[in-house]
Amino acid sequence: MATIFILLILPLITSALSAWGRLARLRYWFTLLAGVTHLVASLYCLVTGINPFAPRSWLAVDPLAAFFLVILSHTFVLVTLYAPGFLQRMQGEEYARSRHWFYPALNFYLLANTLVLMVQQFAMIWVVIELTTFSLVPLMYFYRTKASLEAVWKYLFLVSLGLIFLFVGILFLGLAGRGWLDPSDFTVRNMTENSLRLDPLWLKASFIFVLVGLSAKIGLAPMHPGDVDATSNAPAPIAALMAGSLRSTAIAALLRFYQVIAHTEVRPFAQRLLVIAGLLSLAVAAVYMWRSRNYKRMLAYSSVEHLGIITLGIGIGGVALLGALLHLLFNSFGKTALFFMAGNIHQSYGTRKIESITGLLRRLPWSGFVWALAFFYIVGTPPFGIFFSEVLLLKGMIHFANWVPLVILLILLMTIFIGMGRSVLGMLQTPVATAELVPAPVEKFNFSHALALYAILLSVPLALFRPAALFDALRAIMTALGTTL
Amino acid sequence: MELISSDPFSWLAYALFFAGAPLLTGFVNKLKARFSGRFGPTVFQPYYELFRLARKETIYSVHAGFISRLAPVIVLCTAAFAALFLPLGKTAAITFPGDLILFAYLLALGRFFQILAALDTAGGFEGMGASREARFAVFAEPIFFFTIGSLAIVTRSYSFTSILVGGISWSDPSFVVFVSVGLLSLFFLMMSECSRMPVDDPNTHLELTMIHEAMILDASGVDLMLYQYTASLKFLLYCVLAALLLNPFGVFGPAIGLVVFAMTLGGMAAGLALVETLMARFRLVLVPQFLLFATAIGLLNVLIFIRL
Amino acid sequence: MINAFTILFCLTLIYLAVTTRLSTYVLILVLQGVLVAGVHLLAFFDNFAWSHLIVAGGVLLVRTVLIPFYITKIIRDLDMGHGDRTRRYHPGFLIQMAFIVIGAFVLSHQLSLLTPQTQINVVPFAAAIAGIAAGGLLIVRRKLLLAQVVGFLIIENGLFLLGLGIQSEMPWTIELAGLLDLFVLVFLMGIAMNHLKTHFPEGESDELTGLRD
Amino acid sequence: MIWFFVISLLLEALSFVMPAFVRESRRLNVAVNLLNATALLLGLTFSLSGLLVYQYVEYQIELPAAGPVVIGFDGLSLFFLFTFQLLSFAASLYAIGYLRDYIERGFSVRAHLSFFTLLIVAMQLVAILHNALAFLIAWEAMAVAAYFSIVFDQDREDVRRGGFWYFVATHASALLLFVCFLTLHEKTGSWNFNDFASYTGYDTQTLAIVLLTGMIGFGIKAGFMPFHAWLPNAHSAAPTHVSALLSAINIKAGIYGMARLMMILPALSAAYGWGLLAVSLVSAVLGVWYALAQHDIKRLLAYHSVENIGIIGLGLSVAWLGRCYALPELVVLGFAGALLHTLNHAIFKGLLFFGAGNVYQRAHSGNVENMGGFARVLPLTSATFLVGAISICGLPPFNGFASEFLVYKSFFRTADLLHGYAPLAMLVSAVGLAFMGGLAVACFTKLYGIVFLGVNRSGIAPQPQSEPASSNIPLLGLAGLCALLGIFPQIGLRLASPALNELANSAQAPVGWASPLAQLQIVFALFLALVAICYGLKRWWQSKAGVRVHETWGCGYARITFRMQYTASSFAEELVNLGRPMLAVGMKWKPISTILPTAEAFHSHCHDRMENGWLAFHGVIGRVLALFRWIQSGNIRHYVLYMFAALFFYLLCALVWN
Repeated sequence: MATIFILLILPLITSALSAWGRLARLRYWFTLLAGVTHLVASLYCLVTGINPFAPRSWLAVDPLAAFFLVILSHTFVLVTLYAPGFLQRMQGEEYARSRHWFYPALNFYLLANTLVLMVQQFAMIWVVIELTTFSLVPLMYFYRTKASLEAVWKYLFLVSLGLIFLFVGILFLGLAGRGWLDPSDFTVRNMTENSLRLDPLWLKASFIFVLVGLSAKIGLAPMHPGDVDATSNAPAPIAALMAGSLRSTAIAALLRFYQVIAHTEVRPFAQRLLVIAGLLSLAVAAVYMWRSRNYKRMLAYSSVEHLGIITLGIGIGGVALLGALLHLLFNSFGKTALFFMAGNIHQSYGTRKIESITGLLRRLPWSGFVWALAFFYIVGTPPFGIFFSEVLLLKGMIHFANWVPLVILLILLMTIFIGMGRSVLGMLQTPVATAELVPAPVEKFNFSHALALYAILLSVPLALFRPAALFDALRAIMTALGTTL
Repeated sequence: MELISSDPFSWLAYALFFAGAPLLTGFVNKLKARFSGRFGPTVFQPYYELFRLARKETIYSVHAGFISRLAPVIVLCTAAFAALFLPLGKTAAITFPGDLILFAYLLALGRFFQILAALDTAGGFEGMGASREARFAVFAEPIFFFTIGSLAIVTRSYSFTSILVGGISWSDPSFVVFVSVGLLSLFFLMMSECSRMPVDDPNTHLELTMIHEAMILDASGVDLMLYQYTASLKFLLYCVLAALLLNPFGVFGPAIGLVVFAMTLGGMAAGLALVETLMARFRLVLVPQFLLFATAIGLLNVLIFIRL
Repeated sequence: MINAFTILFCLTLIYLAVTTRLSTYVLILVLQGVLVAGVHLLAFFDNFAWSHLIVAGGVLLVRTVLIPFYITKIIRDLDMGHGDRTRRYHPGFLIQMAFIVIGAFVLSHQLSLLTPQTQINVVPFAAAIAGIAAGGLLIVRRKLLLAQVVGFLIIENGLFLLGLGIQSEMPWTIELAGLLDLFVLVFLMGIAMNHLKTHFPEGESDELTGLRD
Repeated sequence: MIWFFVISLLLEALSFVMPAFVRESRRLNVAVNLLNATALLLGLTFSLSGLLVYQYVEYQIELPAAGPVVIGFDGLSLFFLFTFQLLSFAASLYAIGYLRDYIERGFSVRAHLSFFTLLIVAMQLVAILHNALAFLIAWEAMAVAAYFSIVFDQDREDVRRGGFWYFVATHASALLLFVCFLTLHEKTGSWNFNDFASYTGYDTQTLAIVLLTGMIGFGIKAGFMPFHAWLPNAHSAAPTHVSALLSAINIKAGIYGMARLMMILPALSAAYGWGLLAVSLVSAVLGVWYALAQHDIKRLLAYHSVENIGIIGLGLSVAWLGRCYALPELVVLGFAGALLHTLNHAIFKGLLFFGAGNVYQRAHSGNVENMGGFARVLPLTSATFLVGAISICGLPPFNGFASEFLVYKSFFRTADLLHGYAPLAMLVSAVGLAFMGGLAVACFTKLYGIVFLGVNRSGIAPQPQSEPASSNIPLLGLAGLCALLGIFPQIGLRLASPALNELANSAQAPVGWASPLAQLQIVFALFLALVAICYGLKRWWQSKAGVRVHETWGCGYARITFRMQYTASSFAEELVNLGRPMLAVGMKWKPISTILPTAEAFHSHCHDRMENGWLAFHGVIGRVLALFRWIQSGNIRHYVLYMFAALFFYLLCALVWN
């Protein structure tokens, strides 16, 4: 019972409390409290694997939910820890209203995402995901500039339109179960148990609408523009939050539907769709990372790329699915680190254009070092985590001998490596063209670097020593998704 | 196959070989003079040249360093050592499988040092000679390897003695064609290596025309003597190699072997003298084509024979 | 009776293609809200339950009163009553809309033949598909931001009809939650519109092209 | 003995961390490099004793991600470990002197030194790890460490570009190796090389994939011709001690990989052997031809690495043919030639780069055109550079000749044992090798003559400066090794014999195959004795006949100036023009137009056709990707259209695919 309280009700209370003006100073501590307890609770659920809710209720914490809850709360805690450093840099008067609504929206975001992960009733998924979008609007509109307004409008409009298609998909899923399905028990468990009685044609139609609907939220091509604009114009902590946890929540929703069709004969079709969507996103990411002018947009496209890899992994199935799940976890680490450093760079240089960032290592030695380390992390250099998840992905592809996607994947990964490498390493090393009149103070090691380094280095033991707790949960998820390792 | 041959008879042959080197050059100059209607200097004129130089004082350039002092010795030793591989007696002085590779690379070492010595003097003309020598030497090695290499592959043996003494079986007529074509490309090789007429004019001192002479322009006294002697030694080396190739009986076989060997040597010298009197020097740009022609013959030769 | 209402719904869609004035858009929204609520009531007339009334009442309240009223308030504040008069009237929109409606009916008919065991009633299903496609077309064709919001709401109505068309009867709590969601969404879009007005006076989607690579 | 190696690794780990503690650059430079040197000395004793008294030793570390990680010290690994440690030892010593100059100019060496140490450690790990995943990890770590060591002088744009090219090439090779090892892992279920070797169920398709991706992956790293474009830029960008490491041993990691693949996999088809032969021949001949046309010392030496890799490739291809036709003697000969040339090349290439480094520090530019007369200023460097130059051309007394001799021998033995067109192919490759030898002689006479001999071409005679002791030791040591391994090639073979026994269990090969090398020793001894006697006689005779020093004889022309000397481009101009189709020489000069012409400038640059090919390919990718930039058009109506289009596309797929 306590876990339900921590997971659901506590974030609601803390968001209400932090909204209340008088307790302004404690606002940060409420959020941190909610985040840390949420993390502990979800780790507890992950390790023990118990489901605190009643067996037939609309909410449940199955292994899939537990794993994604850990990702959500871990990213949330990192962002909350980074937030005060960011906020006290934003002391300007025009940010007063945004600062006021920052923490309440953050807590509400935690609540909304937890709901999405735990909801079992399909019809509710659409409503709850809509909530996550609402929670993000004030956070994204932090800078109140023309660009962030445009980004918020586009994100709101496109994602809501996507969710309407999701609802159409849900209706078709209900239609597929015509005859025996009683609407009040339209839950994941019920549908998976008698998934063989579903009508394949409507199942196929429903998966198509669900994929198109959710890919606006996940950021898969060709519905990625809204998401890319939002991530690149949001402030650094929020961009990290979106890249790290929001997309994995959307992937969790997609996996819910995939869970249903995993045992039916529609599955090969769904896998082929996912492979196409994955490769398309990789291609789009390659197009825009080859000659990128703005490093935040480059990171946004890097998220599109990694989500493309994850979808590809799910589409391939088998070991690649395990690789995809691991990739989700490690991607959240990498993205938080990258966006934190992007925040530091943006705060020190004041611009997002890559060519005006020169002599990064001389001006911000620590941020530059962690920025380079995060680049090597995200590109998949060993011994960091992404390398191992990509090994599993490639192993899966070779096991199922689909050579064409493999060749395309390798070519696109190479193109992205060249594009991103040129920008990142260029930023690090190009000498300062004209020596500044007043040399900026050389940066000291501060808390944001510690956070980013922690996130990156955490992936090494996880990938190398494969802790049993995590991998048992992953195997449980795999069996739920109908793939035996 | 024991390394150093101990039969005194071959040591005598080598003594004769080293002593007689300038004689062949003198003989060729004599023939050239005769063909162009002049009486010409005595056949022993090169010997007098060498003794005169030996007594002279050696002058080194201000810029010359250790290389200029060491190079003449290395050039001489490499040529002399390479000569020891040729089977003048029953077997060569030094034989081991693969000595034809060492033969070629020893000559390359000599050339390496001679070019460096030329560059050491910081003079314009020596640099010109060095650059031309380096350019034409590049084509010399392929010709050598085509002829001797194909012989080695055909006779399945890898040292001069085993190829030249026992290897060539004269009974098979196609073999005669193979050897004679090989001889022709060796003749071209000799013209380029020993800087004879069509490639380089041995007795000119016009700055822009000479190659070998330009490299030793700054040499004097004992160094110049060593260089001159080595030039004539290399000339004899190639003629003997060609003669051994053509001589089925082995130099110290029955008496007739010696006569045939002397006759082929004379023939080669006469042929060269004839070529030198009749032809002028090629333009430098054409020399690579001339040498590539020799390589082409070698390639065709090998193709014909191996297809057989 | 349901078929009559859905046919009326398709007529409003076609009328949509003709007008460019925002006030008529709001009128169409109100009309569609009423039609949809009517269809909802009629669909479940036989097994009557209080929940249907509550849902129908909620639909009427949100779709016909709250949202249109809010949109007219936005139009009045940002004096966008004129609509985008700049564009000369072009028949292409009408032809595409007609093509969509006809296509929807043909598709729905084929689908009902293809999957007999799920007996979808053809006309509401066709109207739903037409609604969704028409909303999409409106968003793509019209430049005004508010027109795009209206297109969004038309898709929403089509969606609601789809729910009725295939008689998948959702628990009423979810229906109401959906409606609440929709209202909050429109409310947020309203707030965004005010802010947009300050930065983008024209209120046209073509001005919003700052973020491109 | 393994403790020696473990201690050396620990010491290197310590020197990796040391820059964090010691702040002051000068002391740090000496401390780190000396620590590395001592650690490598320990490592050397381990690998040398491992090679001499050979016994296969294997250790296992349990790593959940990669299964049991096997660290095996078999003949091949020990041989390459020995080569890597030897050159790293020399490079560390040399780095002390070389970096002192940079430190005085205000460069911070802290990051550079730790990456340099990481590079040394990663290379050693690559040689000894027998687990594919661990091998890949060490491979990428080597790539990252090498990248950051190259990009030391960051302010120069060509250094950054060269470093980035290197990094892209190694990443591409890593991706290919991914596929290669994963296919093997997929088939055999384990990551260890001996499981790959013992598995017999390979079907031809998997073998073809593994071989192609593996050979191309390792080929890119080794620098075979079509993939060599990154090599000259990276080696000329790096500081000398790093480019020495890169050129001497880093590319050998590719050769090690190829040899390991050949050991693991059953001989598939001879086509691979002939393919490798062709590629190696092209790499060798074109490599040296491009080197001839270069004006920068380091680029010239880098192209020579491509040439020597070609020679090693020739040896490997003969070994591969031997495996295909089940002729163990050929396998032994091929591998002996390849391994010996790997060791020899590592030694003399390192020597040449150190010499070039000393010259570079005096002339402050790599351009050969305005150098000359350095022999007087750097006597020791010029002597050792001469030894290096002679051995790289494969000329007799030094070690280059011994390995090329073995390669020739393998050619002729193949011509004997194989029939059909094999003899012709072997003869052509022997002639190719000879032709390349001639080109190498031309190239190195040009380099040595222009840089060290004659008078300085820039008019300012370089001022004599003391050569730091720490850089003399590696120079003398390596030159001594060149002589030692040249005159006594048996030593080299003795080091390679454990590897050869495993590669082809050479017990079956006829015993006499190594006998000519023994005879070479005696022949060389005789030759050196003859040279010494003649030189003594000449000096004695000259002292009697009198020696004088006077101005160079310019055929009577009195006022000879330094500008009359032959320059590098004029020396090699004719030969470079001969290679016209492959070597594009771009010339930029204004023809004299006015009657009283003012200053004129002439600039000629030989650009590498394949490098231009890769740059053009890079441009094409850019243009193709630019075609799709319209996706992010900024207009929301397009995005909605994309959504509906995607929906329509997927529905279409549903209809088509069911």
